[in-house]
Amino acid sequence: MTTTTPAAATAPDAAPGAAQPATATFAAALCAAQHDAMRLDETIVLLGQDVRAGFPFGATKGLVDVFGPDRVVNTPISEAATMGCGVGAALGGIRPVVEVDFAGFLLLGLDQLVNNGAKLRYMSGGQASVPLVVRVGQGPLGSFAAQHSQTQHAYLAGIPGLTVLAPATAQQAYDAMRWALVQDDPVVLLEDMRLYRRGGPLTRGPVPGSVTSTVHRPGTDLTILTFGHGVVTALQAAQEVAARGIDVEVLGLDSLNPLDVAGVARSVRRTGRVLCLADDPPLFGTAATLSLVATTEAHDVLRAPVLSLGGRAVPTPYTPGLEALVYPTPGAAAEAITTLMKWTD
Amino acid sequence: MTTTTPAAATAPDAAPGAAQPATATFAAALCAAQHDAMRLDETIVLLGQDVRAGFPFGATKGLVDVFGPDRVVNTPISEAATMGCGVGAALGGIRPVVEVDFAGFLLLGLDQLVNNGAKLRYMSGGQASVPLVVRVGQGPLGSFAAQHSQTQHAYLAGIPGLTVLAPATAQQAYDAMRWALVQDDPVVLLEDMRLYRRGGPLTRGPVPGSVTSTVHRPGTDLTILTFGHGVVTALQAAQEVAARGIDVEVLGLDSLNPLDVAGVARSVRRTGRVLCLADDPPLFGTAATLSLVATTEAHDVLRAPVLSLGGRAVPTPYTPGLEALVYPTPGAAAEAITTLMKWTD
Amino acid sequence: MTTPTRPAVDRRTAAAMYGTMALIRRFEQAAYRGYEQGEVHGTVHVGIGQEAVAVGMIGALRETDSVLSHHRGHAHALAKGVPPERLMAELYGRSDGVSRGKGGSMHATDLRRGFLGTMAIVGSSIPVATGVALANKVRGRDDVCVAFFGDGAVNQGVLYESLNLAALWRLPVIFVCENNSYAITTAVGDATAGPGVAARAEAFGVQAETIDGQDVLAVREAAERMIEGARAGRPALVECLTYRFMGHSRGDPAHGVYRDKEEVELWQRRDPLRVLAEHAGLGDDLAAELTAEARERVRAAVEFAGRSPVPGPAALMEDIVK
Amino acid sequence: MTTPTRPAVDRRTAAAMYGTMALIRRFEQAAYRGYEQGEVHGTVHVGIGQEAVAVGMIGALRETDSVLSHHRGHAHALAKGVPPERLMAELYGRSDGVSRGKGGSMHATDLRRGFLGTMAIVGSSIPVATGVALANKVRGRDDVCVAFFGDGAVNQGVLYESLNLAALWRLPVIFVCENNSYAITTAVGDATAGPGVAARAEAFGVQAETIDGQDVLAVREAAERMIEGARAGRPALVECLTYRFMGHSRGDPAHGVYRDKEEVELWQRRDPLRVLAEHAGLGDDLAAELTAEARERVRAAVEFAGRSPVPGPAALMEDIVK
Ligand SMILES: Cc1ncc(C[n+]2csc(CCOP(=O)(O)OP(=O)(O)O)c2C)c(N)n1
Ligand SMILES: Cc1ncc(C[n+]2csc(CCOP(=O)(O)OP(=O)(O)O)c2C)c(N)n1
Ligand SMILES: [Mg+2]
Ligand SMILES: [Mg+2]
Repeated sequence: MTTTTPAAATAPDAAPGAAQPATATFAAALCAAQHDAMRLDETIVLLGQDVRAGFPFGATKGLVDVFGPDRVVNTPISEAATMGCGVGAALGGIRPVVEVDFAGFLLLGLDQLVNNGAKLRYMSGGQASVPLVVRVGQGPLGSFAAQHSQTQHAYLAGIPGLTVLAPATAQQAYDAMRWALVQDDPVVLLEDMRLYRRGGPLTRGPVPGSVTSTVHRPGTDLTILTFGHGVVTALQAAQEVAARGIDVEVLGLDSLNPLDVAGVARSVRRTGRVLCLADDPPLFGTAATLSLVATTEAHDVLRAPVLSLGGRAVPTPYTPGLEALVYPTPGAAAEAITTLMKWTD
Repeated sequence: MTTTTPAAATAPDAAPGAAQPATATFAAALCAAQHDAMRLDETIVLLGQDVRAGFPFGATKGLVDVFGPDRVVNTPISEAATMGCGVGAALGGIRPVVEVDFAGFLLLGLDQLVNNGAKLRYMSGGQASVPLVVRVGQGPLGSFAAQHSQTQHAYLAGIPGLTVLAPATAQQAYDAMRWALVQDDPVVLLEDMRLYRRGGPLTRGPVPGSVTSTVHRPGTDLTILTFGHGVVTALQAAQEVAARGIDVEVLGLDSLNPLDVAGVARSVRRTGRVLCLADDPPLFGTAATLSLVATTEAHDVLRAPVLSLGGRAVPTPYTPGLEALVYPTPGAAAEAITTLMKWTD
Repeated sequence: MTTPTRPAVDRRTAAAMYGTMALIRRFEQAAYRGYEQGEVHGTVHVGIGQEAVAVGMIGALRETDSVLSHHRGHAHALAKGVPPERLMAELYGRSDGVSRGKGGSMHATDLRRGFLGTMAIVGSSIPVATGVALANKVRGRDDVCVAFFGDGAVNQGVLYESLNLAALWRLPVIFVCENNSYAITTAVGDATAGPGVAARAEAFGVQAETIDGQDVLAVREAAERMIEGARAGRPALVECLTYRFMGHSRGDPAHGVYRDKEEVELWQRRDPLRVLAEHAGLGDDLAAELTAEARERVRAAVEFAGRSPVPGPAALMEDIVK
Repeated sequence: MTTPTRPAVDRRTAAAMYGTMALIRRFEQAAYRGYEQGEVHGTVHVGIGQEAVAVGMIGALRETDSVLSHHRGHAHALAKGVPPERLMAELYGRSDGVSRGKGGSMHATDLRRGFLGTMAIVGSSIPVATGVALANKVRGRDDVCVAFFGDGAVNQGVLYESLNLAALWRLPVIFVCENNSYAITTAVGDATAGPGVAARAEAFGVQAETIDGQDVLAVREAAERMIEGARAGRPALVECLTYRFMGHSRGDPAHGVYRDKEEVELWQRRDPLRVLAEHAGLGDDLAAELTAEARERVRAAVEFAGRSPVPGPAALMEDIVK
């Protein structure tokens, strides 16, 4: 950290002067959210590798020009200490945002996040506040191979004390980040790397009151429960089957912990058919939990058993042809929808 | 590592000269298994903190006297390097057993285990063998508080490339360890700390051909799917309801990855009622997956929806009265059984 | 090891230090008894013999400075001003415990007194303290944060990552290694290669020294220097040579397996209470008076803890998030 | 930085080194082109300018010695004898790739040639190499294992944990830091406090030196000394000062944002191929001949890779466990 004073305020690429509502990529929306929050809260500090340059996805690009190097801090490649430092800085009264570019690197900082970040409030009997935000790039990016293509949704969502968000659109990314930056406890933003360059409408609005779930597409015949990039897949599948007269509802879980159980119940009790869609394998993955919730909440009205569609249980291969076989496609989702619609016990 | 030659062969506390079948604690059975395997395979080396003293649970006690300090190696408190060293040693042609006393410490070595250990074979197109065995103490031990009371079953079982075992008895601990020590790929033994001092019959037999699942108690009315210490809870619950004429089958999943789906199907299709029992919370925990498997395999014959009973979603509190509320008790399991037996949709 | 010029200490300061060390000593004896009686649960790590490190170092801090501790942390808590009765109630798992009975000995916390927490993952308090120092710097405060850890923690990589960050960012943080010669049964020499943790710290750009951890005046003198430096952006590491007179934790005998009686007795002759009494010429009467005072405070603490109610079931799901 | 007495090198050895460096250079140029053409996928990190480190170090190894590499690893693979056509096929994601197309540039592996793997988690190859050395020792072999890593990895704690283990257990392992001044956009000085990685290693009981990584003869000389020491149980670390002439990975320009053109050009004048040709007096003809040979081998490799079939779907679930 240098002690240079911030450069004159110039806006990040992302947005500032833009008319509202505007359009932005998912990455730019994250950048805009950090920008807008940092303007309002002087204690927000970004920590991460090459965050000043905004490498590699542009989610912090230009922020150093606005807020200076004391608030946009390049860290050495020291994931464990950086995460611990984030926990400590939060405990010490500021709001750090720790960036972890690829989920595989998170494992190096997991002890600090899970053993300290998530537990300090409880272990201290409520005294300690750890308003830490952790951003983690999840999922495949396209031939980045096994160490750079991982999802940790299910594990993180199962850690009591961590709030875990999985936005699906630019607007949700913005909202999730703004919301996270006013919480008193650690929040993990799981950012699907396939979404970074996707554009969408963006209103740089006020901080949302909560982050729960979103009906991306209302429907009557069947509910797809999903999150993050799964929403993209689900919407494509829904479109595909709409031609055949099947009316699919796509419910995105913007928050995985806490999980909007009531929202899930509302949807699945209405449609009576459920497809759980995730990138990790069904066994020990996120789909298992979505399935459990749907079954528990609606077993008495389900018209077919809940179906789970997830990734294959394999370290992600490098070569594109094999990688394409790992993650659920809109086609596979459409097929599962067909199966569910035809169901008779 | 010193270069002292091994002391004259004397047996560990655990067992050697004992008549067969004998009785042993879970910890002593693990010690006996390591002993018996090390006798047969000179390349087995134990790595861990205070393993020479057998601290804290006695699972390596006395082995240094038999095999010497070059094969029973005290490590510094360096979980990351120790795990990486275990991966490398396995890659280099020996069989390391890495001991991690409490699950909370595993997070420090997780990068090496998950990013390298589990993936090297796949990333190398099948060339690399990593015959690493990792022993991890799981679960609560009794007022050890949040950092020392964790379970990681669901996360680890979801890592492709890792075999994950969860023995429930001394015999299973012995068998699991012997089996693990002849595999070509990494195996994680999840040892519930509440089991270490429990005794049970032990036959120091040959290496089992496989580790799958065990019917600990056959029954006709209902299946409890569980593993590790859950078996103890389940058997007590089964006993409790037996007085009321309910005949419970307890199926222990000795291996969580791979999961014995056929074994689960056989049992649940026969009984038609299922209780999934685990120490972690149902959402994002092990019970969700067991529930998914049971539902998928038997939805057409289930007489009631699958019930899941897990721990509370809270960092484990220190004070005994609160800690007792976290983990499922035999009483809670018995209640769930009652609910299932009364079920009419 | 640096041989410090021992600072002149006034009788009053010396007496206060002696009193705090006596309090810690009595407190830990009572905690150990509490464990044997089933009132303290799980496990307990006492640091009897190591009191001078906590008292010398923390005594030099301001109230607004902060401390992060590890599994052997009662001394740090008490030296930072955590009321003994609240700490004992925590060990008893009671509602009046500083952490409401949810943390226990390994996670006692008292934010109001700048005792920011106790972390039982070896080495884990180190980057957290570094982060607290970062927050202090960002907020423009010149408070320092002190991380305590044992010789066992010096082989956790996160220490070196943290030293690097502290030096790079000129953070007001002090790393205190309580080298008591063992990590459970493992002697320092069997775990730590090279010239030692002080030399290691220097190689990361952090000034460091090794001092006599049995001499509270030596610790205090080093502390004052280092704290002044840290406030000015020069982080520091100090290795205090000390010894635990008892076993690692409940059940572990003081000697027999990994160290012999003679070694323990040798160190006991350098009991920090005795060393201070001699150096400062306190006199038997004053020492006895301070000891009696400590005994009385601990008696009251035990009584308080015993009377405090256990938390009711509603407490279980409180305090997870705000 | 140690100034070595440059060893006399016979013309034949020099020519072989030049040839390997030329092969690596051409290979990486082709790989980069392959990326631009959509034949190489995901990302690609080329180490053009850094060839002397791999060739000098690995050239001094025996066939049974082994190497672990990192994200910028083509040079290590080729220097260890991995056939260029098999490596290129891996980058192309084809069945004849050394890792059957499953690993790609970041995870090429060739066990038969002692190229034990490529790890893309920064710092992650270091403890693995330490473990391989442990296995060598347990098996009574005097083979060494070499871990390569960048300047960015020197702030990963696991390096220091590993140095400590290596020194403590006297393991036959060599740690090679390729200090090319940057980790992506971050200059060494902005990431690494203190006197540098060599001094850090010494503080962990591992002998270390810093050498000119552009001079393959200097690297070779240091390598021979260190390998001899490592075989005898004296692990070592060597920091090689070098420079990548191109950007960090595909898309990153060679200069403009975090470093300027002048700096790049300054280093380019110390191109390892040119430095060797001059020091060893190879002569233009021989250099041209070796270059042509390398070009031809790479051309053949590209052709081989292009012809190799993509893996069929059955390969997906193979190789997870045996
Ligand atoms: C990461 C981690 N590994 C292992 C342990 C188990 N453990 C608890 S205390 C201890 C020894 C610590 O020794 P040292 O740091 O010297 O402190 P001391 O106990 O001597 O005060 C160990 C290994 C732990 N708590 N955390
Ligand atoms: C643990 C981890 N953190 C971050 C990254 C992302 N990353 C890839 S290469 C790199 C820079 C590495 O720099 P250096 O070690 O100097 O090697 P160079 O690229 O210069 O060869 C980073 C940060 C990673 N792969 N692994
Ligand atoms: Mg110690
Ligand atoms: Mg570099």
